[in-house]
Amino acid sequence: MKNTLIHLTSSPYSSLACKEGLDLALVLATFEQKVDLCLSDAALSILTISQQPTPEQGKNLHKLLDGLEFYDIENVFIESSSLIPDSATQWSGITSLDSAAWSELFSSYQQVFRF
Amino acid sequence: MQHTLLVTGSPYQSKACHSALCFARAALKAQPDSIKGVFFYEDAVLIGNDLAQPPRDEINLKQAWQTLASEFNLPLYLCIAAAVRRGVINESESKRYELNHHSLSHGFQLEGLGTLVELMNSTQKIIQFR
Amino acid sequence: MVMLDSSLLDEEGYLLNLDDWSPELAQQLATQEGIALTDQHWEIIYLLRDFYHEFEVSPAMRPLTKAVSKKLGAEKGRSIYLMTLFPGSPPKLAAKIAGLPKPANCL
Amino acid sequence: MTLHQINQLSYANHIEPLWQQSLKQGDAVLLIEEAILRLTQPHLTSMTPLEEKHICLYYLQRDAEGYGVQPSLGKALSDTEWVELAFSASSHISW
Repeated sequence: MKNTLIHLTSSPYSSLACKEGLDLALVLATFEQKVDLCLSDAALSILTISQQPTPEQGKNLHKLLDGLEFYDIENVFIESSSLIPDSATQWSGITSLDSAAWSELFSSYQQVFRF
Repeated sequence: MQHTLLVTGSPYQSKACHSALCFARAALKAQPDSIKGVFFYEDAVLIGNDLAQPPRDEINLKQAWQTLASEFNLPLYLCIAAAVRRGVINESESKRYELNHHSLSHGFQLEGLGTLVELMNSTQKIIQFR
Repeated sequence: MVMLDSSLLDEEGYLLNLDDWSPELAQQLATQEGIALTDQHWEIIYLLRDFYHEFEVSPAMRPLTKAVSKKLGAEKGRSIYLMTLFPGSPPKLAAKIAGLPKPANCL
Repeated sequence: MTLHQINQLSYANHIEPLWQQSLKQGDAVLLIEEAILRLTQPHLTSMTPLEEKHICLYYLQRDAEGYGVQPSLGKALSDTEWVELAFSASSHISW
């Protein structure tokens, strides 16, 4: 068993990358592998609560966040400096890390895959 | 100790499939069983599209992978979900979707991401090309 | 008993268009699978539909059992219980009857 | 030792500083594909942590030749040496 970090950086509505990264995370978890998520760059937008994508834009990946607990995916990390000031509009299950802990994160897993 | 290769970059918009090919070739020449399998995910699954034809004066990347795979008995897996949505379809999926065609090239097989998890747990590590 | 309109289904018996689902259709789908739906079946079917609408994904076995445990109690959240209701692969069979996409990478 | 495989001349937004900050003492960096062009550009000035952290810098000989770059920095690897380095690393990350 290896522990895996899935790093989402792509916008959920500009390509399939974010979706296919989450699919990999769900499968790893289904197979009882230890997997954590972290978000940066355009992928941070999946945290926004009030999104309503059209079918043309893509699937609403925000909805999956509340389902992660059923997959035993417990950690969704972000860097604290990327937190938006108005936290009421953002999904509350995230763990924010200071910049030292954030860059440390990437060397504390046996494998890191970015999407 | 065996390794797994994970290729995620598009054969057209990145060099992931090319670099992974050179890596696999060198690895297998040095030690014929050093790579247990190659798993293609995201746009990299397009490598298995039998209908894609490169110009005659350019590398035929798909064929190069097929040659390497048959020489060393190397399994080439395409993520089934990623492949089917991109039109890389084998006979049984073609039937499932009631299509008249299939497009998966020989030497490649469609498998779920669970196969990647199995490779991950039975090899020393995954080397990714993106 | 109304005959099941097979043009609504794919080769494996999953709904082509998720909006076509109705409780009556579920009844027909279940009959085709040799299952007589009881209240125990219905609570799983509706839980599964809620799960899908909430998270936009059809769950595999593990998340399904966790979700059932949480909503209906630990006793029903055991895979053996789900297996008796939906023999073979509960996530696949229940998703079929609930009119949801086939769960990907099912164990 | 983690082998950091770098395949772009520059990464988007936060990725560029991130991969450099995540380097640990004794890690190795390998430049492949267009990242070989980093050796021709002042990008190297932003890669100073390499020396402080005793990080070996490698590049693929094949890609250097392809791009016609003659690096004055880093160690060239044949494909065979690349495989040896990648297999011997305790982990591998493709940025």
